[in-house]
Amino acid sequence: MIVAAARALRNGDVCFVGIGLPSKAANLARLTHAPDVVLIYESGTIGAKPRALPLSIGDGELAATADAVVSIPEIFAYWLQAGRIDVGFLGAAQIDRFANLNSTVIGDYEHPLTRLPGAGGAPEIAAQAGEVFVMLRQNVRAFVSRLDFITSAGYLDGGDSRQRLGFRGRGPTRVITDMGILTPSPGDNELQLTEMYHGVAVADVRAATGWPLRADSRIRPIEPPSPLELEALRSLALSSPG
Amino acid sequence: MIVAAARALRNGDVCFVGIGLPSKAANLARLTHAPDVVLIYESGTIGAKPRALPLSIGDGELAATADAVVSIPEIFAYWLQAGRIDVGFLGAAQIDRFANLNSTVIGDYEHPLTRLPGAGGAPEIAAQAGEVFVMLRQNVRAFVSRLDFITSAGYLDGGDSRQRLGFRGRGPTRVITDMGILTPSPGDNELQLTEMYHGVAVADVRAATGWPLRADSRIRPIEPPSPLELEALRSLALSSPG
Amino acid sequence: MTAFMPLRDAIATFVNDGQVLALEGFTHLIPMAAGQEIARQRRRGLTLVRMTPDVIYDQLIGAGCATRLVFSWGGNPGVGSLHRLRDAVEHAWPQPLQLEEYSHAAMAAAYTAGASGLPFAVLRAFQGTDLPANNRNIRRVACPFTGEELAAVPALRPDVTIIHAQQADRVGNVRIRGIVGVQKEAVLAARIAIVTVEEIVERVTDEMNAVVLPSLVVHAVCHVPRGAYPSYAHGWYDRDNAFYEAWDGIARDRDAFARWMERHVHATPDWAAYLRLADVR
Amino acid sequence: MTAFMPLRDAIATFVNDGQVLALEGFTHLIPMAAGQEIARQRRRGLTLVRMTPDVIYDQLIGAGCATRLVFSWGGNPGVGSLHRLRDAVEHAWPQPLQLEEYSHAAMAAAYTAGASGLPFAVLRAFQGTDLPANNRNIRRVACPFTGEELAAVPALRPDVTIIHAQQADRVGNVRIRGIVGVQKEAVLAARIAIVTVEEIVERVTDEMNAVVLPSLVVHAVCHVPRGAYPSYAHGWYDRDNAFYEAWDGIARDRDAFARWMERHVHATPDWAAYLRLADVR
Repeated sequence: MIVAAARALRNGDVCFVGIGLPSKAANLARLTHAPDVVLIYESGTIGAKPRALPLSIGDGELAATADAVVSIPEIFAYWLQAGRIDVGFLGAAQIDRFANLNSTVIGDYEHPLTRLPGAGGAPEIAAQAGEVFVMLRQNVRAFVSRLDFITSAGYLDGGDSRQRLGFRGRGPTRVITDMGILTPSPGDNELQLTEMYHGVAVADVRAATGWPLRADSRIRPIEPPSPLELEALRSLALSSPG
Repeated sequence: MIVAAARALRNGDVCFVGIGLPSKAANLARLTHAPDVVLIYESGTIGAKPRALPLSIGDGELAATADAVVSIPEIFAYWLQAGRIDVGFLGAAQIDRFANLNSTVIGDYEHPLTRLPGAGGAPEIAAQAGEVFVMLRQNVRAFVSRLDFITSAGYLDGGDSRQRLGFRGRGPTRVITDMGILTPSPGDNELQLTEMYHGVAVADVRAATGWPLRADSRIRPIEPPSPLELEALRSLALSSPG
Repeated sequence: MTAFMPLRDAIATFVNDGQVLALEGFTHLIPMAAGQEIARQRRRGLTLVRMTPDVIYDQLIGAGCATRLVFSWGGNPGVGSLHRLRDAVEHAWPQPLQLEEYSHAAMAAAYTAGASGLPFAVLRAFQGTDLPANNRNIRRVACPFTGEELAAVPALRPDVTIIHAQQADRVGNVRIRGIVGVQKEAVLAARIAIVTVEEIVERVTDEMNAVVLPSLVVHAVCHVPRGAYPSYAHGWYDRDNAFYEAWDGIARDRDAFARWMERHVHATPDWAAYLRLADVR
Repeated sequence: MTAFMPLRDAIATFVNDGQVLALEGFTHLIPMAAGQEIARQRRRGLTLVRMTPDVIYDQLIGAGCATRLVFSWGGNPGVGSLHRLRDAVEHAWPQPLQLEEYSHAAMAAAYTAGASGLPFAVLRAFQGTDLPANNRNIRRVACPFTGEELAAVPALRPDVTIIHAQQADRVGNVRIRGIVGVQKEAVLAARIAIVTVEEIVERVTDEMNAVVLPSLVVHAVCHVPRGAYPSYAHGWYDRDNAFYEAWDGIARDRDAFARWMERHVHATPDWAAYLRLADVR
């Protein structure tokens, strides 16, 4: 999952990175095929080159290795809103068939079953990054037919409904899960399964999805991690505390 | 004139200072009765304590002696607009009886007789500083009955016309000239002569004013510079290049 | 203009029941000691403002100090939920907590507007999301040149902002190093600013262009070494990740939380005593 | 992403006739060499943007490079008038110059909006003045919360912004020390940014929280020692006040100005040759 996400980054991409899986993937890319990828963390560090994986988004290692450390208002106004981000990574608690995301609440907003952390930087990353990679473990609790709350817009009701709102960014171009990769179908932008890891069957993925999942007629296999990728992953993990 | 302006500052006042006479006056105050006056130059230096008089508003001496150096957007938004300035100093090419100021153009805007430098920070200093001290040499070319252009608002048409626009600052509370000091009359806010230097007669001041100037029935004399003030002025001048 | 005083006195003097309070610090330099002192002094009815309420607000919410929360992301970073926050929202325990919810971009813009003396901030935000439907302080404004519709949020103007910094000087100028977050704007947006610091030095002006808050805008400075623990202070000490993980267990249970607060906050006279009890060095 | 090239090539590559150009630097770090190179290459029909057009724009206007000026204060600081600017406005010599006139606060806000990707900026400005009547880009917008009317100006978005800085590193990160003015915002608001520097060093990241423009937003770096002369570069050299005074005499007379430009700009191949001719050390 991390390796698949890392591979999707092009060398030189400017990435808006959150902590956890996205940070791992982006740093893996930086240590392998994309040495010139530029990592921007929402804490205000631009061009961070952490030697160990940071545990929080405001880790001192990020500031110490950055080209510049700027304020939070600047990161969101001068960088994200100004359209300087190529790729934004997002996670969420729930995703629907049009790649809309919920990280706010399960149940009713006023009387929630589960209160989630909330939006953070996500709504504007989803709107303004050139494109968005979503990283999410695939199961029926997460891949639902209807979100309780839209925290971040994917393709909304599908078709050109996103386009009509005049977003800067193209939206989620791939959803990377622990089973494979989903991408928006040409035309209506409903997610379809286009890539899978070895040993996963389409039926498995469908069983882990809360709506009748489309599958591409020619699903591509995802190559297993190369020795180089495994080594880079290990070196990142080893040098990290905890 | 410089001494009279310096005396008007209270210890602890936060002053927005332009180059030239205001900078001299504010630094004189700082070296005499108001050691805790805080000087803010629009170039972004907060708490500058120049040892020599700066020649430009962005002099290196200001940055080197400041408590903080911030950007121009911050100086105008976070400091002036936010209402953190007690006293703003302004000069101008022309002033009218309600202390409105012109530093933009003599003649018609589209076809000017004399194009002046323009607004700079003045319109917002005039609007947002707690009060404004105007410093201007008094003669009929400068003290005119009608401005060709209002660059900075004083009391507009007099009376409560300033108040009605909802300005943050009180406006010009004194106009310090080389002949004396003019202050707004209670009620209609028309300038009247309230203080004069020794050796100046009311008739002299009226002759240097382009409208029938009101004079207070009890004009106070302005004390000549004290030895301490003269010495401080000399030390500032001596240590300055040019 | 800046008063130097013990943290206890600063909270007693400036922080009152019912106020709007912002404690800022984005992962770095979180003013934990100040938050705990507010709980120790049992303030009530507070509106708590903070982009990322984490352990510091979990304690205040669980202790019943807050009735309203203005925020954009409320979790225990790298660990999971804030259980006291969730218990308040999901079960109104120990009392109901009203939410005013934004995104990071909007909170940052709202503080900037507050610092700038403007009544509102304009930004591109919230398109296609359910947030505006649940927060009537998210509105729209049209560009008078292009006609484009943008989001508008009201300026944040806390009664009191509290931050932690590495250094203050004897005049009250405050120096922040490393990740600066939204602290400058939060201070400038507030009526009163309190700064806890690791160290008080003679002068902080040695390097130009650092983030310095002039003493003009700093009402109180309190010398509180390790005042950001378990968050970190760049150049002083690291984040204690183990504490954040341990908090998950403490805060998950109402009784365990109450016992922890009693022992660590109410039974200790101040932050130094708390650090000794918690064996933080 | 950053190209390293001689100033001549950078101007030839990125600066075209008819563009909107901003050269910023508030008294400090004025990109004089770049301005002069634009005159040397005889660009035409430029819209020049700058808070404080001073000698640098007086040359470009007098040389007939500009048809429009966006500004807030146009004088020779501490000396008096810009005679070439006045001649253009008062007598349309050498050609008419259209003015779009603001205040400093509005220009700063307009650059900030440009840097932020917003179409306009909101500020409190221009109340009771004649500026809005003479600039239809000064409009009003109502706060959607309080109803208060504020000023609105369109974002500044230059085709090219040029600044001068003390240092760039080999990656293209740029470091500014001392008075920073509006340079960061002017760079971020532009489509293309060119930076002339005193020095190119290995890495500029030694101190955190300095004003650093990441190489990402820097399209070209040109090594131009003394490139801000007669303005100054903090830590490198002082302002040459005598030049500003001398300029008053040069620019006052059309022929004297034309002779000066011919000899110092057009008859010299580059900035280094100009500095030798002018005996600047």
